[in-house]
Amino acid sequence: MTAPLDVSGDEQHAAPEAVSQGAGAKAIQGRSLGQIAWTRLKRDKVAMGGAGVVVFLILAAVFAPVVVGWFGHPPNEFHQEMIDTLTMQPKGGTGISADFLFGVEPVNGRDLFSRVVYGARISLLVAFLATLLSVVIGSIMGVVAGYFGGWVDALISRLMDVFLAFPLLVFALSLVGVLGQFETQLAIKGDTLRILLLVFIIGFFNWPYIGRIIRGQTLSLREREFVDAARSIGARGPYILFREILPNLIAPILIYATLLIPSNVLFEAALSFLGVGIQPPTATWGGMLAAAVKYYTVPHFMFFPGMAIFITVLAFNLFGDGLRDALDPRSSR
Amino acid sequence: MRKRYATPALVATGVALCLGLSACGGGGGGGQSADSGGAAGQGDAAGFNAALEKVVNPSDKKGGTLKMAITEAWDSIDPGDTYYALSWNFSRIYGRPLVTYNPAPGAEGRKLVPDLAESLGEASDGGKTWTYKIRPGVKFEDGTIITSKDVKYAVLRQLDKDTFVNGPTYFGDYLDLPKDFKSVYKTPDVNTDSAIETPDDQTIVFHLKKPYAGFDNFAATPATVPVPKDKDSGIKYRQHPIASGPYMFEKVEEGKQYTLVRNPNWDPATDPIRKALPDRYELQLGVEANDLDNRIMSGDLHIDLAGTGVQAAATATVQNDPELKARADNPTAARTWYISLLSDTPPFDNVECRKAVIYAADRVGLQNAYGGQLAGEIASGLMPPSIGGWQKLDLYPTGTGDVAKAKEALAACGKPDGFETTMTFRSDRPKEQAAAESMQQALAKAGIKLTLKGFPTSEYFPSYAGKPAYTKKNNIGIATNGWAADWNDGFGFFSQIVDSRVIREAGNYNLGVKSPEIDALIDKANLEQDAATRDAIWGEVDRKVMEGAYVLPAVWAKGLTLRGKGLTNVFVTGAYDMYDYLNLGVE
Amino acid sequence: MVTYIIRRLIAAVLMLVVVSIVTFSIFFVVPRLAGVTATDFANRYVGSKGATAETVVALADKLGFNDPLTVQYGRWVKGIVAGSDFDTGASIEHCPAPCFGYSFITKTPVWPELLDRLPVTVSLAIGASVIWLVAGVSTGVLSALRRGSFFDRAAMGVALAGVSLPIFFTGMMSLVFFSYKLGITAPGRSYTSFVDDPVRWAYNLILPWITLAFLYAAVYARLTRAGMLETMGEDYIRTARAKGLREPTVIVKHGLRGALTPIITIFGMDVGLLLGGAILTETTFSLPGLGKYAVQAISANDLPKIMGVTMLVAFFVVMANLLVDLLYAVVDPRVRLR
Amino acid sequence: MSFLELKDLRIHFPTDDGLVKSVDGLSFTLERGKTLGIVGESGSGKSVTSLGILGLHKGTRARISGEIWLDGEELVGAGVEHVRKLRGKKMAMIFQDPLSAMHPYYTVGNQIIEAYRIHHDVSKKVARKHAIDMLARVGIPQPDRRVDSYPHEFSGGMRQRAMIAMALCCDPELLIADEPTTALDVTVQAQILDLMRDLQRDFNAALIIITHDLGVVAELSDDILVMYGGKCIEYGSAEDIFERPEHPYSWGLLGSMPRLDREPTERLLPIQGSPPSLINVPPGCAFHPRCPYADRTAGRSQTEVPELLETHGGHRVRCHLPSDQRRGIWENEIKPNLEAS
Repeated sequence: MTAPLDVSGDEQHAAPEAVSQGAGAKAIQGRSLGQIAWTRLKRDKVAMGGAGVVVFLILAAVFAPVVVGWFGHPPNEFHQEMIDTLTMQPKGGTGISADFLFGVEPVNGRDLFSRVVYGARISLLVAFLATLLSVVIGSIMGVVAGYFGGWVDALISRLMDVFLAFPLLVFALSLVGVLGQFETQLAIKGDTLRILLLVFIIGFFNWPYIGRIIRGQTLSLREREFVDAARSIGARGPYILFREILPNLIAPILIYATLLIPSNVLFEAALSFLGVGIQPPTATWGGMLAAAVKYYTVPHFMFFPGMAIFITVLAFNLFGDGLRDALDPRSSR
Repeated sequence: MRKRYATPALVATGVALCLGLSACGGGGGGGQSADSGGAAGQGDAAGFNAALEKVVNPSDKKGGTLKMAITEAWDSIDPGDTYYALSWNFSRIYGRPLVTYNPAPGAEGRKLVPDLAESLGEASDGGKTWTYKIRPGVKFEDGTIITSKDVKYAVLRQLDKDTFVNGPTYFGDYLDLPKDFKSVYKTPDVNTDSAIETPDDQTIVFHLKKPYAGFDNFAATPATVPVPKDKDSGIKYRQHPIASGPYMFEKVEEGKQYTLVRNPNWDPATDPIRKALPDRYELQLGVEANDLDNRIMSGDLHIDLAGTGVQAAATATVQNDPELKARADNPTAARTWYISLLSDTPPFDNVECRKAVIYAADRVGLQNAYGGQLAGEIASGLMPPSIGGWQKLDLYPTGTGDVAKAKEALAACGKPDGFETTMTFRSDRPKEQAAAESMQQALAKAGIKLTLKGFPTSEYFPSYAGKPAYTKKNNIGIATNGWAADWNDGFGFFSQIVDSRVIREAGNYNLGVKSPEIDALIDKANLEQDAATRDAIWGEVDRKVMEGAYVLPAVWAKGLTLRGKGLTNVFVTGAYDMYDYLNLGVE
Repeated sequence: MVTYIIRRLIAAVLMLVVVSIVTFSIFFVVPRLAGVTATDFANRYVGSKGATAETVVALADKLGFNDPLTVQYGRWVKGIVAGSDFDTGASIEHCPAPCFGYSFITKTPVWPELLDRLPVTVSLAIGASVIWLVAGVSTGVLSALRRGSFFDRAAMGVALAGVSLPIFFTGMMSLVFFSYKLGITAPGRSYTSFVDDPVRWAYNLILPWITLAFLYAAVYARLTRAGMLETMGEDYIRTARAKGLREPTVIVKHGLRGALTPIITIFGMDVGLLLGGAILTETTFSLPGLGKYAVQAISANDLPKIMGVTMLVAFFVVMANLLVDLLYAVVDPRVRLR
Repeated sequence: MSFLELKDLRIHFPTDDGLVKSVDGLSFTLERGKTLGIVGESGSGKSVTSLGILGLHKGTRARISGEIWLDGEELVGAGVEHVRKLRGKKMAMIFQDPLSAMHPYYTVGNQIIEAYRIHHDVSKKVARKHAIDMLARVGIPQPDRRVDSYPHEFSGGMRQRAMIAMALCCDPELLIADEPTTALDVTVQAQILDLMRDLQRDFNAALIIITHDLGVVAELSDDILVMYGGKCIEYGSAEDIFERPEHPYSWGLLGSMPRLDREPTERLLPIQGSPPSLINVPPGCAFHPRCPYADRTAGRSQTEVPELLETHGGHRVRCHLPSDQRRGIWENEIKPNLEAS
């Protein structure tokens, strides 16, 4: 390169963000990309609102017993005194009161509020772990494909195509049943097994999405000047991979991980809705929605778990969008 | 356990009196009194539970279209390949079995009357030979005269269980078939006269291996509906069964809709029991359940073919609307929802531990789980009240659980601090899930910790609860279960669920009743010729099952059913505990 | 270009083969590894109460569960490619290719059932995709062009809510409200063939269409907006402006063309996947399409049906992939080189 | 009046992070047939200036003030539509990376034809003939065949030729070339520069070359304008800038000019630090944080924005150092170093 100064090659981008970003970022020495992103993120009120809700949800899930202790009843406790034994519906329609904030379930009168709170545990746990799994597999596959190229890339890319060609839900549904047959041979049982099963299915089938993105990023990074520069001074493969490429992949990985969580929340809810997933009486949002179909004349039963899913997913999406804007300002244009 | 949605056939043995009248005719006394408020007794044609004891809207007006619907397709409309009560009930409008049930409300409806045959079966040889005379002049829809050979062919063809997987196996179990007979398709030339003889076109003679006094019950199944051999196409016959009754299929779209029109070759003179009022039947399959209820309420449909009752959502609507409630009935079926205690799985090998579970269970909670008072009456025994020989048992409390007694039993079992076990249920059945959850709550109070595990219905008996190798390995001690009688004698109800000798490698319905005493009683009952004595033995079987604490009975099933607007001649038949489909009409 | 097409075709066929192997493995090989025996398989098909152990063993043999797995796989594939024969009792019935087997639970060949369900799913997918493509893309373009305006903010807010709502929740709520409460739309499970009554067809499907389209429109609006913004920031847009082109020409001819190309590929994939059955939508609205069929088959553990529907979905996805690739090659000249 | 005259042009962008003053009070003039080189680092505002002249900031969030006179017409205040009609016809631009600057989905010919037909009401056939002529003119072999090629099917140099053909197809009177050779190999660079020189002579257009590479402007330019932080810091004839540069920043640029006898990566006089943020422009002289001579201004450079002052004969410099001191540093400290190498 003939550039005498620090010419980034971005100059032809007349858009003001690019100018200010390119210039601003470099002018302030000692501020990492992370700090800059954090500054930007802090200013994004919507994203921070989303983050606030996410934190709130996580706290509520982690401290579910405490929250329920304050505002409700144990999630699996029956309150049949709340139920009209002829119609099996809550007395007075919903049973909403200061004692039961969201009312009670039909049939056995369980506290809907505490079940929604406990539902957050499963939902978030599965979504986080599944995302982690997808990100790990996806990143490794993506980097390997993008970095090594050639037949390795071709093989992994085809593999991703195959994965994407599978009818995901059909497979997930059948796999839960098929893998359940291994249950006797495994040491883990009950909810733990079910959660791991869900994590495996959701995480394992979602990695190609993130894999494709990381592969693309790696490909373009590989061609970027600073990698050329490193190579020209004799840097070796592993060095380039770990010191030059991976650090630059952190931002996209973080962004897509954040955006994958809400989609996994939806996926978990869908599986629970279709009746595979955690065993009762453990509360899940999707499971509650499925049960509520029969009781559509008391819509509070479907409303609260549905809204819980909506708010959770929305919060993660808002935060994820904000994070993307902060880490990768050009993408927001 | 074929009959997933429909209530199974419930048959009075001959003219045996129905014991326990309150339960027989009009639904369980307890459940009914709580809500009917005397509506059933009103003189008006309509009213809550009006169709249980009498004909609502009697009429002889012909014409109109009767619209029926069902939430899903049933097994088959081939009379030789069906095990649903709704189908046994409904098939009679296009097919005529040798005998059938008297089209009359309540217990009267359990009486058998001749249909294709001139009279009920004539027994000889100590009940091993049964002879029927076919009415002369009865024709198929194409005008061919029906002969005894068509009946024989129909009975023989449905013995091929490779082809017709759905139907019951009673004829195969009892008929004295030659060894080399495989099926009418594979061995068409084998002489089967040792099993069924047709000395002339009107006469058909059944020869049994062992005597059975209630053979008319067999003859009342759709298996005796005649099938012309030259029109039989095996499994594909269900695409157009040939009519012998007053209606024939106009259009068959499997899984979607059936329409039936009048059969021009049906002669009312040959048929004393059918009124054949509507001009046309329209059956819609696969209607969404809530939508189906709504359409009956609005008058768009006349009847829910399944006859098991409205959905949870509609229950409340019906309860709160006097007009709708006056069109509703709450019959009790010959079906018990119960919970098996697997005596092979420790600590349930100890009867006291089993008793502990029964004491600890919240019986009201279970009733609620199965849908509340309108969906079931708390069961004190395994046998439903409409089965001959039923007696009210009072071995265990039926309240909300007796923790003290449960603890006593636990102490006697050597587990004073309780124990842990796993309970299975059918995951696609919300009621069983609710029952399992109720059990978990109630048993926890006595120190018995349950882990719940749901499996799909299709796999439940073949791969999980009904497979001893699995249940032992996975410490499954409790399993939801349910059973309905094909016949309302003890044999029809008990033979598959309490006899330890029917237990095989997988696919069992008897999950834990293993008692030589009970096995001996069953043998004794099967040899007993006198119906009353036999019934009494079956009653004893019920007592022994409960004494041995092998099962925890939950409820005897009931359903809240709706009569459509403008429907005439409506009543609940005691034969099927659903609206009798034989003589319905429309205004 | 011709070699490109051939290469893609071969890849598509290979993909289907891989999918078929994996599908077969999941349902036949994996359970075997878990200790499920041939008789266990057969037990699933025994319906009547009185089936004896011998009947089950005989059935296992008859259905070929005792054969080596490779033989079973070969038989299955042969059925798809060449057809196979089945015993209906009265006669031997030939099931012509593509024969996805014969359900021993319902005693029906799978393929005609799939064909029967297909129109429902196709109607759902086509109707919804037209709505979402029009609504999503136009909203996205307008949002991008009026970036930061009230319209943009409102549209993007609604779109974000749209992608955050589970379809079974919106579907159920809209069914409860519009169908059961107001009675202005068809209740669940409603489907009329287009051929029989086009108006009824549309009336019955309008609610599922809108529910499904809402979700996708939200996704597409966001994608289109992002794509449009990115494209409008491309150098070649600046070049087009520098040439003195009118702004509408710049937007439509240079901007949209670039922004829509990736949208079209995603659209192809989405429609392909949907053609294989919109499981959640069909379940929520109880529509008798392929998705519902798959769910029912799975809950009944009816293996021939599950495998049939899986293969059909995979076929649609692979075909959509292929079409999209070919289309891309037409739209984007750069691809042809690859 | 000059053919092109900029008077106190300011282009500011309001952003979330603050006001970006990309161009902040720029003035210069340019005559027909003359070439002006604008030199500076990225972010110095050169490209924003060129786009500003073309009116491409109109309708965006940019705030533009000052005057741009082109052939007697003021453009800043002119209507959007009016300026659009001038674009491509009266003034045209050649962009840096022709691969991204040309639409990937249309053939090169189509893109030239499109440019021609906006301003000329001719049939497609005529326009196509013209496009082929233009391609031939810029030295593309087999132009009648290559006219149907897509940009990605061209080599880098060919693409840039095509780009030039597209810019010249309507005989513009003002041609702005933004980093026309940056993306090209050294040998191709020379060819393109030769081509541009020839074409400029033929068309008698006014030419602005924007670059960070003094080597490029050295061969072509009559005058050179050095930009830093959105402002002009030194302006003069090519001879002035190369022989008698007075601004420390210009010295840095000269010092880092690549020469054939030197390793490309080797920089004689590297300029320390990075270009300034255009939001938080350093107070005083924008260059002072990087200026090795800032300590010689007695602290004025930190507080006071220097004026652009004429030293002699049109040579203007924006620096606090006294003119003679600057000449002294150049003659005694910088120049010997450069020549020694």
